Formats: sequence, structure tokens, C-alpha cells
Amino acid sequence: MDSTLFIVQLINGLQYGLLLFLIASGLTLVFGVMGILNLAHGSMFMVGAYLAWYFVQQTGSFAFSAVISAVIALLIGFIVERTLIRQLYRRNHLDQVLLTIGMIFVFNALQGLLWGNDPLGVDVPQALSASIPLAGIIEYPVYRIFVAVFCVVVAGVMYYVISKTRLGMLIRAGESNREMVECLGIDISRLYTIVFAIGVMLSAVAGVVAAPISSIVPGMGEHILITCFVVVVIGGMGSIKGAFIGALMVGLVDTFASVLVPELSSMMIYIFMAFILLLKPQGLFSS
Amino acid sequence: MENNVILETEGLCKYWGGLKALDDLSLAFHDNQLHGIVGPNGAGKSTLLNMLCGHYKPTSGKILHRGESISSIKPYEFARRGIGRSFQKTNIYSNSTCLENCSVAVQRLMGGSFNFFRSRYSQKMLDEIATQALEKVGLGQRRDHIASQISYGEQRQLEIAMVLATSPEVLLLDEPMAGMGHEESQLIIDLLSRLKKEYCIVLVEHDMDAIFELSDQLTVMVDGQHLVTGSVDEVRDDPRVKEAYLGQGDEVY
Amino acid sequence: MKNKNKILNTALLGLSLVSLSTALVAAEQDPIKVGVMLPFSGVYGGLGEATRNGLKMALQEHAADLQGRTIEFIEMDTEAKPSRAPEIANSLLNKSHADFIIGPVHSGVAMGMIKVLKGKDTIMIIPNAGVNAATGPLCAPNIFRTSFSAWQPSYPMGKVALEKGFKKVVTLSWNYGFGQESLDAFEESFTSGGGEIVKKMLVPFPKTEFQSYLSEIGSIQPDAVFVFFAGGGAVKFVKDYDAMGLKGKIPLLGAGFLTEGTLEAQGDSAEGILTTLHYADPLKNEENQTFRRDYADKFGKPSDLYAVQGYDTGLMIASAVKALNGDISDQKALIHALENTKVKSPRGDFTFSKAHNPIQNIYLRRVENGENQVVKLAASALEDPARGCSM
Amino acid sequence: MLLNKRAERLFVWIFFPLALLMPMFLEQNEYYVNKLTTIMILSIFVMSLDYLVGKCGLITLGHAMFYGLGGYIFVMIAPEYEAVNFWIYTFYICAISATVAFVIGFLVLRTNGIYMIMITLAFAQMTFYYFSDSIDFGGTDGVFVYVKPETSIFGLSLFDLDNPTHFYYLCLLSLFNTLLFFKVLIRSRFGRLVDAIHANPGRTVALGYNIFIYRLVSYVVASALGAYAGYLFTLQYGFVNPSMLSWTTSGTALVMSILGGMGSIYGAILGTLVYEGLHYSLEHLTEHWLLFMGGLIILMVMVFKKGIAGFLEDLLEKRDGK
Repeated sequence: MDSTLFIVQLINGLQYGLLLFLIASGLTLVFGVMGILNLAHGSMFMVGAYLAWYFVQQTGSFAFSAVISAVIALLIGFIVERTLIRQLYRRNHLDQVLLTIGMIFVFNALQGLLWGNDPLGVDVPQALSASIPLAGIIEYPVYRIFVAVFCVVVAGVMYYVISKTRLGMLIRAGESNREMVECLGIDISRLYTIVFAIGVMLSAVAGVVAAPISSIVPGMGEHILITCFVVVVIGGMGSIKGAFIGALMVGLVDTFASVLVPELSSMMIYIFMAFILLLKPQGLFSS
Repeated sequence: MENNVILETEGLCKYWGGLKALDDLSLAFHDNQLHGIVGPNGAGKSTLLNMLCGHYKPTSGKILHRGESISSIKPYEFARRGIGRSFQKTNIYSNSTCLENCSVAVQRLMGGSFNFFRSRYSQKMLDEIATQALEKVGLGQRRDHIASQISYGEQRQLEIAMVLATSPEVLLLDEPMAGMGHEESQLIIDLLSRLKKEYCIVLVEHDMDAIFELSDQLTVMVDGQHLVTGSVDEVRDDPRVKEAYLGQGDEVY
Repeated sequence: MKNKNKILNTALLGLSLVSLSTALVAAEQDPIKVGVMLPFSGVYGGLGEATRNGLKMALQEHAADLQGRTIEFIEMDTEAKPSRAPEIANSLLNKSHADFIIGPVHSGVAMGMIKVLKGKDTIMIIPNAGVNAATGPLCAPNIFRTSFSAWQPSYPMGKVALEKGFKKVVTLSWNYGFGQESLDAFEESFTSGGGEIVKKMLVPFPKTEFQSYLSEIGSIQPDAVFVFFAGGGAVKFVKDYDAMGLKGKIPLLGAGFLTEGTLEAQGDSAEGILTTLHYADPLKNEENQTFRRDYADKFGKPSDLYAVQGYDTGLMIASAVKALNGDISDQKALIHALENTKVKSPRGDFTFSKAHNPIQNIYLRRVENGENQVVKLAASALEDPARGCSM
Repeated sequence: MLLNKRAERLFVWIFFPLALLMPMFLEQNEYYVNKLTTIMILSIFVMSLDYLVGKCGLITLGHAMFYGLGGYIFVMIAPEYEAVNFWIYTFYICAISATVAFVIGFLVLRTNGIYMIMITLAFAQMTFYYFSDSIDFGGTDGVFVYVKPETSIFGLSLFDLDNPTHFYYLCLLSLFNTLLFFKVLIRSRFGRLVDAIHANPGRTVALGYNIFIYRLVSYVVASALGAYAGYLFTLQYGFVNPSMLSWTTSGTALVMSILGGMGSIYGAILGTLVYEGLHYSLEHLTEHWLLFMGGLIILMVMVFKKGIAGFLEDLLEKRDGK
């Protein structure tokens, strides 16, 4: 591989990794604070993409669609937490796995009912539809760069919120000690609702921004979910920082594996994960 | 007659991050003696016990069993060397009968734990040893009761019975009388005074009356550090102890 | 809105079927049982639905050919899960005693079905799955196919590429049977005419993160790229190909599925892509014009390739039943009748090869204004070599 | 007593005699015989999972890996056009998958809880992709088994695997043996340790047991049985496909297991029967069966925690109480 191609692939890997971070961050946040393993997280990614498609069809404005989709996702998160997830705090991981598998079924069925099964696509918003020349004949789409920047901004905002604000303080406290937060006189169940809804929204927003660069198909959530698992397991369950590092690693490993060892490329991230876990059974940044 | 040293620590330290839970502790525990350990909350008593049974690994320093360093062996190997422990919070198999609780303990010595086919109920000898352990702590009549349905005091006794059923030489007891009424405590005190004739016992306990009554050797710890070790009378009269306790103000005796 | 239409249509379809069957209630014979094994949920759900619509439409139109016999449909959702295929096929064979079993879309499911149905007392007709083996090593008297073998649509593209003067080509596909067979077929005709495959890339199925592959293509700079993708993957690939600036610089060739049912989602990115397939929506022949008009009237949405394949399956059944005067109890006679059917399909007339695969025209198409316009006939009456079939 | 719950005895006494007679009623309809066979094969698989999750407390989301391996190992080691001996290959397959489970268990069991769920899943995905991408084993299209094994022991052949009814009885026998095996295992001294480790791992370590070894042995045993189920499934229709290894297979098996009653072992049969029955009827009722299936699973987790076995046990106990 010559050096220009290497750099292009590096960009590809980082960009993919950043998108993975956006999806995985909600998963790891919800797990870290609430101890809930949400297998339906991928379904929310799918829901985000379908919502984006639907509203772009209706209104033609991507930005508007993004906002309204995020709000709807927040609502879904709120309702799901209040009605279902709430019952699970004192149960074991097995019940969480089963409940969220049931949710995957329901979301998939609803998607079929509401939007059918044809592959759909969302156009890249006009303002971001250009490409910039990169090397040789290769151009790099501006939208992908926008996605990468967006993900970095989200990461930055999350870092700020968690380390500097009151909500962040509660989140950190909730991670380490549920009783302590309760002693502080904070309504922990409200905190949980907020965190879960934010987690759902992050996943859906990832679906929205990924919509123009992916094909919107049934089952898109499950595929991405498993990749997100790899990310958060490598990073350490519950660690946002870990999810960030893990996502970049997975993005790079996946990209370079597909070029260098194509026969093994689909297995490579799992092999990589097994390797990390051999060294650190709890992931890189587990708390 | 000088009793043999069974268990020793040499310069034992445990740090949690920057926090020194245990700092440079050197103690010796003797056969057929009860060694009491007291100190205010956070003095490092439980940490010490957790290290003596292999649950925590020392940051530095050594644990010696019969002169041999055992700091690096696996937790379950401590029990195999005859170092048995009870826990601060009741830690039993609460959905099984008392007999079954002890049977698990006995089975380790009896063997057959990899026998897939032979019924666990088919060996008399195992039952007998387990029953003996129960009888030793006075739970003979509770043999076939489900552990979660006996009284709290009895559960603490059961826990000691389980340790006894492993045929240990060292008993590490973490507050066996915590949360008990006076009468129940008295039962345990009687039990321990009988047991200390046979075993090396390390007892961490907040009940000062009990510990003064039972201890052959007594160690006072403060803030993870060793303050004083000696007989009950020596410790009672030591000015440093008074100061430490008065200074802390939360333990009165 | 769209959904309402769908429900309404389903209801209408149901009604018309009811009226159809009541009209023929006088007929004394048992109904002909047609088992349908298609995916109605998941990624392939849309394909399954179109195929079923086409099938029912043909059998309704040709109700008169059935010699008074009615049709009873037994529909089973395969979920495109191969591991469930044997069980469902078994249920249609042994529980419902279906005379015909139509399906599937997915090649893996086809393998599972063939395993159960091969040589049994039913006729299996494959309306889509293209796995070569079905009319190759696994061919059997009671297995027919109305669609194509993986080899068929891709083989003629090799010649087209040579005609266009391409010498060095990169091929790319998902790493699964159908994709590989497509690439092999292209390679077969392309290299035999002196072309060179500079690189063959296989993407793990169903991965749709194509950036690294596209970057590599950009750095190799071949004369053209030949790909096999379908459905969601095809949408994503075509859009990414454009976004990476390769469109217009390196011509994109593909097996026709690249631009079937995906053009709307692909948008402008698909313009100019050359593909070969046994059908194209705008084909000028009369059958196709009528078919497309009627289908759109009936189901409220435009027809597609999969609807055509389902439709042809229906035509084939109707014509065999007619030839036998409604008596399909003798399997040998039925197979004979089916073998000799000449299907007047919207794709143009076709007949069956010895291995029971269509002998059909393959068209070269080019995407213009969001439609696959026919450029020319790439191969006329092309017959699959049916390697390994000993029938 | 081997079967210590009343509900359990009742079930075993009703189910097995009934299952024994079933083919007589269904002789004319091969489909139901085949369907029941599939259910019994799945029950073996679910039972091995139930043992791992419910009895040992080892939650895995990768058990399908062994189900698939059972089939693929057979395809790998058996000659394509020659009938091999069923029993010998049963041994080979169990031995090979046990070896695989030993190695993987060694890595997986170092972790616990959520990590174990994830890592088992990762290993299963790894195998899934390996077989999906492998051309030698048919990739996503899968492979056929052209010749079924013969079943002679010392020249005596009891089962003809091409005959659905014979195959049915082979699976019934296998299911019965698996149930018996697990029941004996749980009653044994090894079973005492399994119970102890599940109830209170920390205490068990403090009593001097190396719990890792016991977990590993359990994992190996359950995996080998899972592989045996996959082997039977492969033989039933002579077809192996990577989707046997997919995580949804593991997930569905978990649902069946909890529906039946986690840790009850015989509940695995109940759970599989009911799940498959529901699936079958919903599928025939509505195109949107997925919605109802999902709803039912959610409902089950919320209000039907103990599963069918637990429900039956409570019911019988209540009656006894009166």
C-alpha cells in the first residue's frame, strides 16, 4: 500500500470509528449509569434512520428532520424507560437480554408495518453534497467529513457535560454508587429516565446522520448492534472514554483488515476483541 | 508451653490507590489460641482478614503459613491449606438445608466432586461428618431445616459450622456476633471458648466484652497501622489504646 | 397514505380471489394447491411480496386455462432464514400436500428447499434464487426455475466490456455464493476475450461499509469496475461510488440487480451505470406494456423484475394445467408439460433448458433518468451451461 | 429421588409415553412427525443451555456456536459419499466440540456477568463469519449432507435415519437420555458443587474449591450436548447453514429456556414446545406475527418470571396446600 492510499484508508477508518462511537456512546452510557444492557439499542439506530427518511420525504429539510427525529427518539426513550425498563433495575442481566430481544422483535415488526421492506435512501443535504479532491482521482465526500466532525463535537459535549455539569456529576455518582445519589436527595428514577432517553436519542441521532451514507433496510440495527458490542467491550463497559478509543480502534482494524487480510476481514474485529480481553478481561477502561 | 506459630504476616501492606488500608503489619498467630483484633471503623481489620484468607492480594509484604510464603497462591488454595473463614455479612447457601451447607464443605476433603453419576445423598460418612460439624456448634436439631428459615443467630453458627466442616487449623472469624442479641452472643462466646482449644482462631469483633473474655492475644489497630499487641490486660492498660479510642470517640468500652 | 393503499389493495385482492373461487365453486375437483415460500418480513420482504403479487395476478388472468380448477394458496414466510427452510418445505410437502411449491428468493433457502423437495411428489418452481447449483449439480426433474442462474446475467457483460474497449477490470461483490458465481461468469467471458481482472475483491456479507474498497479502486484506477450487489447493499454501493468521486471517471458495470428496485433510493448516483439482465422495466413488447399497466392498476404500485418472475411462474402453471386438461395427477406428464411450456413473458418469450432453467434474452441496460433503458440485446436466447447436471 | 418436584414427575410421565405413541397417530402425516422431531432436537439444545444458564449461572449468548459446530464438524470430517457410523461420529463430534469448548471456555470463563454475555457472543459471531465466508463450506448457502450415517452397533441396526419415524425415535431417545443425564448430574456430588457455585460463588471459593474448573467442566459438557443437538438437526434434513450459528438462534433458545422455567431442565422441553407452537400458530394467523411474538416475550419477562415449570409447580403446591 503506498502512502497516499494509506492516508486515505486512515481517514476512512477514523471516520467509520467516529460514527461507531456515536452509536456506542449511548449503549455504554446507559450501561454505565443504570447497569442496563440494551440489546434494542441497534433498533433505535434503525428507527432514527427511518424517521429521517420519513421526515425528509415529508418536509424536504434534512436539518428539520434530524431535530424532529431526535425529539421523537427522546420521547420513545422516555416511554420505554417508564413502562418497561423501569421494571428491570433489580433483575439480572438475563431478564434484560430477554426483554430487549422482545423489543427488537417489536421494533422490527413495526418498521415492516409502517415503512415496508424496500431499501430506502436519504439524499445528502444540498449544502454538504460536494466532494473535495483528495489524492489521484479519489475525492472525499464533504458529508462524511461533516459526520466525523459532528461525532467529535458530540464526544466533546458529552465530555463537557459529564465532567463539568451537575447532571454529569450525578451520572458519575450514579455509576459508582446508586445509594449515594439517593442519599443526596436526588430522585434517582428521574435521573435514570433522563439518561435512558438520552441514550436512545444518541442512537437515533446516529441513525439520522448515517442515513444519507447508508442504505436504510430492515435489520440494519442488529448488524450495527453487534459491532457496537465489540466497541464497548474493548473500551470497557460503561466508559465513555473507552467507547471513544474502542470505536476508533475498531474502525481502523476493520478498514485495514478489509484491505490487508480480506479473507479474515469480517472476523478480524472479533479476533482483535478476544485479544484485548486476553490482556484485559474487563476491557481497556473499565471502572 | 509455647504454642506453634501457624500463620504470620511480615510487613503486610495494602493500598487502594493512594489510600493505605493496611500499612506494614507484622503479626504472628499461634496454634490453640484466640487472637483478637480490635480497632475503630476503618482500622483495616477486615482488610487484614480478607488478605489472610487470600481474598485480597497484598500490595507488599508476605503472608507465611507454617513458615512458607503463601502470598501469591490462589484464594481457594488458602482454604485447602486449612485456613477457613467466616464472613462479616452472613454468607451461606440460604436455599439449602443446614446439612447440605456443611456437606459442600465436607465434600472437598471426601472427594468425589467430579463424580457425575453417584448420588450426592448416598454416602453415610459424608453425612456423619457434616452432622458432627453441626452438632459442634449446637445446630444438631436444625440439620434438615432450610438455612434461610433458621434464626439469624443460628445462621451465624451455621457459618462457623461450615468452616469447621472443612477441617481447618485456622479460623478467621469476621464479627461473628454482629447484630446479635445478648443471649445469642453468649452462645457464640461459649462456642469459641471451646473451639480455641483446638484451633488457631483470628477474631475480629466489635463486642469488647466478648473479645476481652475470649482473647489470648489481642491486637489493636488504628488507621491501618499496628498499635499494640499483647495479652488482654497489657492492652487494656496501654495508654496509647485509651488515647486512640478516646480520640476517635466512637467506641466505648 | 402508502400503507392505506397497501391495506386497501390487499383487501381488494382478497375480494377478487373470493369472487374468483365462488365463480368456480361448481367445479368438482379439488383445488390445485400452490405453496408459496417467500420472505414476507426482513430485508427480502419487498421481493417476496412482489413475487407473490405477480404469481396471483397471472393465475387470476388465466383462470380460464385452469379447466375449472381453483387455486388454493398456502403462504409461508421464510424470513430468508435457510435453517428454517427444510422445515417449511416439509410442511408444504407433507402437511399441505401442495402440488406446486413456489420459492424462494434467497439462495441459501433454495438449498434447504431442494434438499427436502428433490425427487418428491411435487413441483418446485424457483421464481428468483439464482444459485447455479439448483439447475446444475442439484438439478432434478421436479425442480424448475423461472428466473435465471447466477451465470446468465453476468456472462454477457464480459463481452460488452470488451466491446467497450476495457482491458483491466476490478471485480467486486459480497462474499457469498451468488456474488462469486456472478463474478466468475463475468470473468469467464471477459478473460477468454483477452481482458484482465486486475483485482477481485470480496466484501463480507452483509457489510455495507465500502470506503476502504472504493479507496483501493481509486488507487488502482482500472478501466472499469464490475460488481454484484443487490437491495440495500446496491443502494449504498452506488451512492458511495459517486461520493468518492469515482463515478464518471471509472465506468461502473454490474449484474442487473445493482439497479433493480433500488433506483429511487440511489437517485442521481445511478445515472449511466451499465448492467445486464434478462429484463428491463421499459421493454417495448406488448406483454410487458400490458403487464405493467395491469399490475400498477391492481396493486397501486409499479411492477418490478420480481413481480415479472412471479407472474411468469403463474403463467407456467396455468399453461401446464391447460395442456393437461386440468388433470395434474400424473407427475411425469406434468413435468413433460412444464418442460415444453413456452412462456409469453413480459421479458420476451422464453423456453426451458434440459436442466429446467430459462433459455432467455439478456439485455444491456443503462440507467437514464432513473430508469433502466435498454441499450441493446446483449445475448439472445442464452442458455445456462448447467455444469454438473446429469439430467 | 431423581425427579424431586411433583410437576416434574407429572410432566415426564405424561410427555414421554405420549411422545412414544405419537407417531402412531401421525403415521399418515410425515409433516407432524418431522416437526415434533425438530422440536425434540431443539429441546436438547435448549436443555443444554438451560443447564448452563439456569443451573450454573453462566449466561451465554453464544451457545448457537456449538449448535452450528455440531453440523459443520460432521461436514468437515465425514466423507461426502459414504455412510459412516452414527455412534462413532456422535463420539467424534462431541469430543471435538468439547475440545473447542475447553479452549474457548478457558478464555470466556475468566470473565463474568455482562462480559461473559458479550464475549460468548463475540466468539459465536467469529465462527458465524468464518463459515459464512468460507467457500469450502458453501458460505451463506450452506452445505448438503448427501449420505446419512448408518446406526449399527455390533452389526445390529436399530434406526434407519432416512425414515422419519425412525429418526423421530432416535431423537426421542436422545432427548430422554439428555434429561436423564442432566438429572443424574445435578443429583451427583458434582451437581452439589454446581448448585453451590451458582448459589454463592464467593462462599464456595472460601471453602477451598477452584470454581473455575467446575464451571469449565459444565461449559464443556453443555457445549458438547449442544453440538450433538446441532448434529441431529443437520442429519434431519441433511443440510447445514451458517444461520444455525447466528446470535438470533442463541437468543431464541434463551427465550425458550426462560419460557419453560429457567434451571428446571425439563422446562426446556415445555418452553420449546410452547414457543414453537406459538410461532406456528401466530405465523398462520397473521403476517405480523413478529409483533405478537415480541409482545409475548416482553410480557413473559414482566409477569411470568418463573416460566411454565415454575407456574406448574406453584399450581400443584397450592393444590397440595388446600
